[in-house]
Amino acid sequence: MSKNIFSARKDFPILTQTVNDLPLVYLDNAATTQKPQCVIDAISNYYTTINANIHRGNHTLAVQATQAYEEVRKKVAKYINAPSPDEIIFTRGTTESVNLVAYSFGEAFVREGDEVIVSQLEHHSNYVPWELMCQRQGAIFRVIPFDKNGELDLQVFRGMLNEKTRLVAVNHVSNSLGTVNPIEEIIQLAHANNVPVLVDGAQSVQHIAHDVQAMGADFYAFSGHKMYGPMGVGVLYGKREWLEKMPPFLSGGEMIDQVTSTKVTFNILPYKFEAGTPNVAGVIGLGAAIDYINQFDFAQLQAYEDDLLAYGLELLRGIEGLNVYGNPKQRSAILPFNVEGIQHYDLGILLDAKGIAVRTGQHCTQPIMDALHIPGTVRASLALYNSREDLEALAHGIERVIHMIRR
Amino acid sequence: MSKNIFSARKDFPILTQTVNDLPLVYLDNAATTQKPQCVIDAISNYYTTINANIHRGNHTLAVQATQAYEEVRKKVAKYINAPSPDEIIFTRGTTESVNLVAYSFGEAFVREGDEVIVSQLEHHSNYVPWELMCQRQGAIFRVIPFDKNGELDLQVFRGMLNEKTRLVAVNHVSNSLGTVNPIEEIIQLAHANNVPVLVDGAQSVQHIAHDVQAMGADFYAFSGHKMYGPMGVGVLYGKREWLEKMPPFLSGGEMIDQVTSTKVTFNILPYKFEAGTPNVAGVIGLGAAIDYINQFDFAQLQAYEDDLLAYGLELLRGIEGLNVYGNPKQRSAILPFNVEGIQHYDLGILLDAKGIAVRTGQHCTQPIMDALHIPGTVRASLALYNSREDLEALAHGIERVIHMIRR
Amino acid sequence: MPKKESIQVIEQNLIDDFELLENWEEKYEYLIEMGQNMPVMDPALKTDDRLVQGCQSSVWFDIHCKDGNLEFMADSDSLIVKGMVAVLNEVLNGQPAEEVLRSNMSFFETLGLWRHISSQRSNGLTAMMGHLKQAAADCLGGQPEEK
Amino acid sequence: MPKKESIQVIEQNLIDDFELLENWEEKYEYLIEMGQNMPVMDPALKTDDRLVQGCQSSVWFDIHCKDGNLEFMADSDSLIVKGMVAVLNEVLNGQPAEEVLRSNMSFFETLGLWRHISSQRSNGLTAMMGHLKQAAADCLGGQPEEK
Ligand SMILES: Cc1ncc(COP(=O)(O)O)c(C=O)c1O
Ligand SMILES: Cc1ncc(COP(=O)(O)O)c(C=O)c1O
Repeated sequence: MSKNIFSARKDFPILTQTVNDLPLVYLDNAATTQKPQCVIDAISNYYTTINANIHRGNHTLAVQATQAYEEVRKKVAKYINAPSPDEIIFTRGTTESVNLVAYSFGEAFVREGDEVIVSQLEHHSNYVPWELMCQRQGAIFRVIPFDKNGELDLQVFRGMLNEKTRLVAVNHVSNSLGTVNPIEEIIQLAHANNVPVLVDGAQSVQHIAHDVQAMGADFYAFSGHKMYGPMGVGVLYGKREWLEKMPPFLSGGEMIDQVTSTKVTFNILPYKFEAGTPNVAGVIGLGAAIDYINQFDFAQLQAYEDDLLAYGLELLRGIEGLNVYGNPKQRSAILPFNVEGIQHYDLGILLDAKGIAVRTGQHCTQPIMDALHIPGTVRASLALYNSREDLEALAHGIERVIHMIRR
Repeated sequence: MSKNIFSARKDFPILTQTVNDLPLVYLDNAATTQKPQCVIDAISNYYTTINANIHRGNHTLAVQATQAYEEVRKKVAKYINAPSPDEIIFTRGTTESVNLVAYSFGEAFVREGDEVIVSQLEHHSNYVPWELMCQRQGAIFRVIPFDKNGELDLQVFRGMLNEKTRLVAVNHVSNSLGTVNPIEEIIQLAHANNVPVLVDGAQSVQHIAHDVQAMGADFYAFSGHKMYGPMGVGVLYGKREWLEKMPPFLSGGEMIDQVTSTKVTFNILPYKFEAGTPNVAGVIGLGAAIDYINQFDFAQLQAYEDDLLAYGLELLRGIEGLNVYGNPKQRSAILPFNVEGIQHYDLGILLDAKGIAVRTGQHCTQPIMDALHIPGTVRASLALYNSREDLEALAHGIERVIHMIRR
Repeated sequence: MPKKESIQVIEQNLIDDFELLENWEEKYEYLIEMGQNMPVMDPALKTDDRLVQGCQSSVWFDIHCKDGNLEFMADSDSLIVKGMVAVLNEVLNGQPAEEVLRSNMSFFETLGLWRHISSQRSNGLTAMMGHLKQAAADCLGGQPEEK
Repeated sequence: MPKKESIQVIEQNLIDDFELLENWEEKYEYLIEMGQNMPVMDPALKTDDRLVQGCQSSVWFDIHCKDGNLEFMADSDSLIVKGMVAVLNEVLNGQPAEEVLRSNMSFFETLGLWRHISSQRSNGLTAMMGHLKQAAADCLGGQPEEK
């Protein structure tokens, strides 16, 4: 039987903290999630029992650490339904995953006059690497706009695709607006033009469907720390046919096959893209996080979070002068808003004084803020351990701040 | 009063393990060191009390996590005597640190026909990134050879330096032979030709002098996991004048100042080189590791390790048919050897059956093995928690294997 | 402008005031009130050359040097930053330039507000203090009286 | 070559043999002995085309298909790998190709040696088994008898 979602909160020791003598209401989950005890324990246990450098060692600890590390690779492959663990590359996080592809794919396949398409809904980490790559390669950088509901304009996207297009990079869920992009449709359109698609799954892998084969993604990037896992570990999934053709990115250590002063050959997949000592403890912690998520029925978990989000939207929309950004057909886990006459920064600081952690500012999405002509938003973002009470505390906190400032 | 070195062992919980029902004798420290309880606790405590994404957040956890992270930057700067914390960049490890410079410095300063010098004593991580960079930029890759004692030939090095030389990259201590290179002299020679030097400190920062200003290094790279800290965190120190002139490497997140679809500007140092969510927990753990090391008198620690190494050399040289590689004037923490008639791989496996963890093979230094015309070595490597008993167990274990195989 | 108390005395008064407040909420309320009670800055003065770089919110300073004393008007679009500006105004406005140069705002920490305000990626307070100190240095360097 | 026992029977015999050995040291000693007692491979056969890729040590296999059975000689410069080769020799040499195709070496784990041998970056055992299975498949595909 799957785990009851209402029992989740007590698995996260930090949530029993008080902040400014008030119970912590943590609603900054899109920035990073908290970690269940089992993840924290997995890291401690690793260091207490089998810590060793992996792959090249033959002694018992090295063998155990290697096995544990490679088990997680299989676990990740299964979690996102990748055809093979060889297509799972461990990185530091989404940002490194995207940069890896931007450098390596760019070097191999993008030439002067070619085009790369991203969306205006991207996090800087899935925008700037492509922009800089286009500058390096002399390629054209194109941006799919979004409409007043915060949805991508697929009509414009269709018109952008042509025989010069080399790659499309979009997120599944926007970290700023929560928009769930129609990823299958985007990928189908791109594939119909023989263009591969990189999906930034940083905000989707923990909340909504994450089957790379079902969506058809050529690359899929995400971070451990946003899915209840440790910091310093992330994943790049890539289809074997692409990864095989791409040159390595970082070099040194594990990823080498043979070296002389005139020639270097590289290790096979996935090692070819994993240079240097990896974050073994982080990978083990990520494995524990996946085990944790897998205890739940994922459909139930998603329904629970959707219900929470709907409740949050309802509460926020009931507050006079509060404006929620975007109105997409499907939204996931993100509540972006501002209150008339109160700066986002002030509102964030004053909510924190009440123990409520939200994020304020541009959320690394300046292109979105520019399009909305605002300097920033307040963002509350959800995780599986949040409750209706958390959202009530948020709404009540906002009311109090309004009262205090308007007085 | 500084901490007694003989009390160190009990701080490392993994060392009380048994392997194959025998007490663990861990002599694979050059691959990765074990972690004291205080480092493990620092990570758990971080996740249990202040975990948050840093820098952009205004809520209490984000503020606390940011402060803790930036405190470690100061701590690292102090540990290696960097002029400013702004010159300390957190990376995943030595390999990423070197790659960062190879990409960014290479793009900024290395042109067709220019030259880059490394040594034949390098780990692949400080060899291949330069070789590939030279291939990308059309530059010439030059390698300082080593002599029969395992020491670099500075005469040859002198002759290599010329007005085309753009950079020299050498390690302070060889991970394969343990040779301590005359780093000050190498840097002086390079600087006399206006050539900057990157020092790979992966095997020196925890064992010998590590004052970047005293040695004069322009760049200094090392890994947390080899100095009793967590995996997935490393450091690049760079002189401000170089870092200011270098373009960013990874992009996205934290390192951005302003973005539009036609222009990107970057954050100031050190953030310019820290893209994406960093390994905050790893950095906090690294801080705890530095605090741990700082409890000792470093000169005493170094003397203790030198004495251990001398004892180990004496024991090994007393074994018939055992050949220790290299005979440098100064050696640190590394015992590389082979036994006649026994393959290094077999010896490693059979020592492990006795609970003794050593590494076997090429140690990511194929250029050294090629120069020595051997397929690999057995390597025992020391840390501050090792004892004379560990070395006696090693020597005794080797004798037993010889006895068993020669029978 | 009447002769001011010394920086130390004003700081201590502020610390005493804030200590009377029970919790963060009240402290912020008081800080915001201080901001709202500050002399209003002429909107015409809110030009880009008076904007302090390095703050998350927009902050404008119009600084003059008069008889060796620093005098300024300031404003921000953030109520909290404006409160901080009001604290700076109360403590430093009209003080001798050399005193401004010698001061630091570490007493903010004692107010119980420091943690948030100090930890900004580009520390707003540090930027504002840097701005004021630069002006104080210019003032001592014998700049024309009305800069 | 006399008719061999089935793969299952030989595997079980080996497991029983190894169970009698007290500790890893003895198991390795026995494994090495098995290697040393193996029929010697003609050095002239140790050519690069007989080298198995993907092993940390050099391993050579000379494989033939005879009446639908797989027959081979093998050697390694590592005593331990040579011991593993000897186990493969004992279990698989002379077996029908279809049996070889169906077998896997998971019983190595039961010998108490698997942990080390299996976890190599490029798993030597996996590489060797892959090599043997390829030959078995070729054998069934109706290759000329002496490949
Ligand atoms: C949609 C999206 N992409 C990319 C990132 C970058 O992830 P990381 O900072 O873990 O590299 C984030 C996280 O902030 C994100 O929300
Ligand atoms: C001298 C030297 N340089 C570089 C490295 C690479 O370090 P890491 O694997 O932590 O990136 C090592 C470690 O193996 C080393 O010993």
